[in-house]
Amino acid sequence: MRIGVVTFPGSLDDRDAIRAVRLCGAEAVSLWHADDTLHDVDAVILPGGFSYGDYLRCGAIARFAPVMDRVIDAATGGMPVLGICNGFQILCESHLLPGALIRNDHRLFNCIDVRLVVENTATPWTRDFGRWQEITIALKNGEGGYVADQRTLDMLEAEGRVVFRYAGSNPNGSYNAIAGVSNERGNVVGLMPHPEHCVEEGFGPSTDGRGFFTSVIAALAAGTGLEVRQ
Amino acid sequence: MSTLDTVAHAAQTPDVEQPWAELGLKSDEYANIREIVGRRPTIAELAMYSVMWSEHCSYKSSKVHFALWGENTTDQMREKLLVGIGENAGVVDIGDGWAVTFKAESHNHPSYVEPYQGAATGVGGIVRDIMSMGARPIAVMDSLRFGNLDHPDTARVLPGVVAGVGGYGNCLGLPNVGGEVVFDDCYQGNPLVNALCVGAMRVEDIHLAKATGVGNHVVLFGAKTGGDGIGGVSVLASETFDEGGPAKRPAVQVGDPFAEKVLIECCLDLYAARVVAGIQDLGGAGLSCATSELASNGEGGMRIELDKVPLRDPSLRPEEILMSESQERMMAIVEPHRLEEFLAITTKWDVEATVLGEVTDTGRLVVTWHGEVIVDVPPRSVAHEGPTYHRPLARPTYLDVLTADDTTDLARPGDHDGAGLRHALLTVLAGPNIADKSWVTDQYDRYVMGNTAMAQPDDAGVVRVDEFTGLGVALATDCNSRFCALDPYDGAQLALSEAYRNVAVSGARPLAVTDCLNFGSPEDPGVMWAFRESVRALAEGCKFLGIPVTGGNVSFYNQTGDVAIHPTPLVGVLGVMQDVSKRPGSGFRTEGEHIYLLGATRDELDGSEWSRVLHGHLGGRPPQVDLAAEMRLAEVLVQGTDKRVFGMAHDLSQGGLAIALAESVLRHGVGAAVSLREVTHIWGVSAFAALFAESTARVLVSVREDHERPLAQLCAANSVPMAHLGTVGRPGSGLVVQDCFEVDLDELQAAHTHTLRAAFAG
Amino acid sequence: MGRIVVDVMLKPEILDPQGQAVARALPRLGFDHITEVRQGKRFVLTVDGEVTEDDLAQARDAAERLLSNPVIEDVVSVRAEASATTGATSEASATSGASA
Amino acid sequence: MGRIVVDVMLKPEILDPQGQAVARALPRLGFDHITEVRQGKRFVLTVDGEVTEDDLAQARDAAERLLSNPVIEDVVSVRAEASATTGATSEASATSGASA
Ligand SMILES: Nc1ncnc2c1ncn2[C@@H]1O[C@H](COP(=O)(O)OP(=O)(O)O)[C@@H](O)[C@H]1O
Ligand SMILES: [Mg+2]
Repeated sequence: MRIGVVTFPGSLDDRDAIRAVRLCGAEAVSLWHADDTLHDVDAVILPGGFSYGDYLRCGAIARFAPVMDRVIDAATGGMPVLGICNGFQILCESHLLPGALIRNDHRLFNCIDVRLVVENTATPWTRDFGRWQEITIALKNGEGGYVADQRTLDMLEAEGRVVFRYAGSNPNGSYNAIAGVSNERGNVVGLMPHPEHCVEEGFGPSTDGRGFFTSVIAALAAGTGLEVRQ
Repeated sequence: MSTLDTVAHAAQTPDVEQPWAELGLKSDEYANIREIVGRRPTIAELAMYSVMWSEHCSYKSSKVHFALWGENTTDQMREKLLVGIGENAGVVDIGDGWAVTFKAESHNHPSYVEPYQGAATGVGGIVRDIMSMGARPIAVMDSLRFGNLDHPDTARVLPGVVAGVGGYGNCLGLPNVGGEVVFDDCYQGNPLVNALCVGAMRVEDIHLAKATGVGNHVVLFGAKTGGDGIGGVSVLASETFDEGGPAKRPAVQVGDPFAEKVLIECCLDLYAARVVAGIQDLGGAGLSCATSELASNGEGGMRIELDKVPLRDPSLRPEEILMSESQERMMAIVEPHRLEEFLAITTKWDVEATVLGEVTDTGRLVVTWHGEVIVDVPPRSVAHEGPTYHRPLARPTYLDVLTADDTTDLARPGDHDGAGLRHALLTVLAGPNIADKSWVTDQYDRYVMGNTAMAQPDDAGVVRVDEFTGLGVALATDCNSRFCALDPYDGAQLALSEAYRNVAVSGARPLAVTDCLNFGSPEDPGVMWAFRESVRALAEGCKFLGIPVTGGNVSFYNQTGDVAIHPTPLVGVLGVMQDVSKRPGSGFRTEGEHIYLLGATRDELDGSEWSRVLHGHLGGRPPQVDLAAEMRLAEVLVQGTDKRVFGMAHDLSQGGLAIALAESVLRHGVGAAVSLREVTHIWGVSAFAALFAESTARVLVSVREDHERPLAQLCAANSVPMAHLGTVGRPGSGLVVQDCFEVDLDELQAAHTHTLRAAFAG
Repeated sequence: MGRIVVDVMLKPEILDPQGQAVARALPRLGFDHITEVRQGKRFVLTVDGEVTEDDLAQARDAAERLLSNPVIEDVVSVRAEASATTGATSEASATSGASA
Repeated sequence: MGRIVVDVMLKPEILDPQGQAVARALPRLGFDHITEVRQGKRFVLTVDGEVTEDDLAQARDAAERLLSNPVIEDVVSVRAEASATTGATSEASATSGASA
């Protein structure tokens, strides 16, 4: 099982994502932003960080990296893709996921532990969770407010594509307290909180993040999402 | 068009008036420069000497006192010291082939002028110092001091500084694992922004700032050079016969953390490829500093073509280029046969790199501008042989008055005044210096890199260095400047004690020290005396504790008019831990565990947080320094942590036992029921003193019942006194002090969290 | 050297926390006329020589594809700067006493 | 409802990492005419009724004191918006085909 983690200039949590993949039992493969191949990976993670300094808009410049053309092709073909924080922003800028992330409503960067409700367990990234299970994951960003127009929000709600919702208070003014969403097919998932910081006892607020990585490994083993192996 | 002031021209025009005074040079310093170069200096030379001989770069007022560091460093202390004072940062051996480097630096004045950029570039600068040792930076800390919380200028400065520290550090992907936020009227107009960075590397990867190897290339890489930070030297423009008048030069530097992040990764690739023979960051004094220090530390000579420097602003004049403090730049020495490989790596990271010149053995630093020589000087004279002052020292007489005005006459709640004690607890807990700092620290990423075992609000930052063994380091920075105001010697040793204790309480063995000495004007004999006392105290204290000072920073002129800040010798202690996952953490967690107070309590309330918050008082003598007790206590803490004896451990400092208990309850929302009986009985103090005295060498610990015996044995073996306090309560319960008072969790929480949020939210 | 100015604003229906914060701060400073604030971005693009129609076309395209995100933002204007030679300063003086 | 537009840019001598990042991305997208990019802020302030001289004076003052940081930024323009009633869209259509 090969899971790729893309490094853009300014990616920060790429090494953490690689560690999480490894600890959960898959082979982690480093992908470089300038690559034009995905090196035969079975799934891709776009990690957190400040790609290109988050200048202009978060994810706006990374979206045009050569590797993103391959990621977009693969995602369209059904490969599991997970965007964490900056990765989520890149997926939105690439229009692989609907909506956008804007400055937190309190306008501050915020590093806190949040509780999330897992509302959709049909994606390859969430199948090891129970539906409505509450998990604790680290959140850290300045631009984590999820926004979309009403039609999009209605569609996401109706189609069960809100994968994670903040439990308790809304930490950043996200519309409908949305923490993460999926594409229509479910293979592409993005969220603002950081599961890769929650995989080791003693380092991070919980080990609830393991479920993301064990899920995709199980999904790949079961043959889901292998349609477009590159 | 303007005339270029070349060396040849300078030789022919010895009598030209030069603006040495405006550049901050004294007449004898200027005369000295003329003597060194054997003629009048060129404008470019004058620029170099003036910045390099400034207080900030040359340590001209402090240097004479630094002999104390060396005199107080024993061979045993040197054992773990791989690189000592004098390099960009000290390096210590932490075992298993790993080395760590750490250092603190001030960015006080720039942060007052432009809080966001000032603080941001402060972080950027110290991170480059760490990078230049060959290390990967692994964490940062920030110690911040502001004026009164309610002063409008604090509302201007603090949010900007915090956003700047966070904005830069977060974007670099360095976890922020600790620091301080202190409010005191003495910092009004002179806020302090001290940043610390720690880095890790394999021992064999240590790099030094040396230009060795005649014929090796001198390569400048990173951001383009702009006019940053040279506003102050615009006086030079008038000297350059410029017709259009000086262009505008910004006095503030603006940081680009993204560029620095890329530079970090690029440097690490360069180190891994072993293509760097010497390296230096560009910080204060920019190219003047980097070229002269590299040359001076190496073969002694260098030749630079200054016109090759890539510019952001083409109107910059050569002397301005030499002084520019543009951020995110590094200078490397590269062997000719490695250059291609070097440039391939910089290209991969899209980092601009330019060969500026070469290393020579001429003993001269020669700088040319389009083929004409504009600088020709001995580099040592610029970098290391600047002026040295023996400034007058005098113990200020007001200290006698201050010492006499102790706390004995302040009204204290009696032993049976439960309401009074309760009120004192809640008031101190809500005081700006004790109050919850999460409004600040939530703006810092503490998780990035995935190696943070402990961070705010615990006592020290703990980060893993080796993922496979769990080997890691703990770091704490401290300084209670109220104690320093009362007695600079004891105050400095109390800062050292506290940082040392904070490292030990997290389970790490203290290993090395950095400092950042923030003072008023060195021209004030009272300030200079306090400075000398502080250095002596730290040097002697470190010798006693057996941990060397590996480096640091001095910031003078932190004063408004003739009123200086309190002496603020910030101390950073680094400790090492074989398995960071064993750290106990600072909060109660497990119901039924037994709570003990380790260490001796005395009736020491002078300079305390209680005297400040309830009485607005500062006077008397600081608490007794007891370094031997700190060492014995540390032994208990380190061994106990290794044996997993403790459920939690939290040190006592400002606000004493009362605040340590409240913080331990608040940490995880788990209460405690305690009695002061043993403490008051053993130490013969009142309930009030038991709660609020700030005696040192004390910690609060909790242990499971089956660990009480091992704890008692450890304490006995190390002669550390212990007193039983009570037991940990249920989750959600509050603090019960038997026969005294009770406070439920919500009320504790409200008192603790309201202060900063009310001041800065919205 | 010619300059092209591109203005981008958040769509009216998208929350603007920065504008809101400014609006909240105004009354405290004694500014009571202003009822709402929206904060957007202004890009100044420099091209070699005079601004041509071709440059403008390229700028418009860049504005749509990179400088704005159509999900949340509108490009409200792409135009050659009035006096192209001296840049920002000239624009400041061309408008009504910005530095009152 | 009247609108006042305030434009704020970084001073020309101050490093603009954002503008730089955009400038570096442009050629990759095939935009090769643009040699430099500076990114600033554009505020749209709404006032009740028509924009008066008094409103403009207040806006100028706010621009200097709150909307810009004089250490690193310049207020390059404070002006009433051309067609005040329909806001952003009208300005867009007043200029040359922003949404090309
Ligand atoms: N207060 C201090 N205590 C110990 N060493 C100091 C102190 N101040 C400066 N130093 C040391 O003196 C040397 C020169 O300091 P500095 O100029 O700040 O270094 P850099 O050039 O890397 O900024 C460094 O090795 C630094 O660690
Ligand atoms: Mg240095």
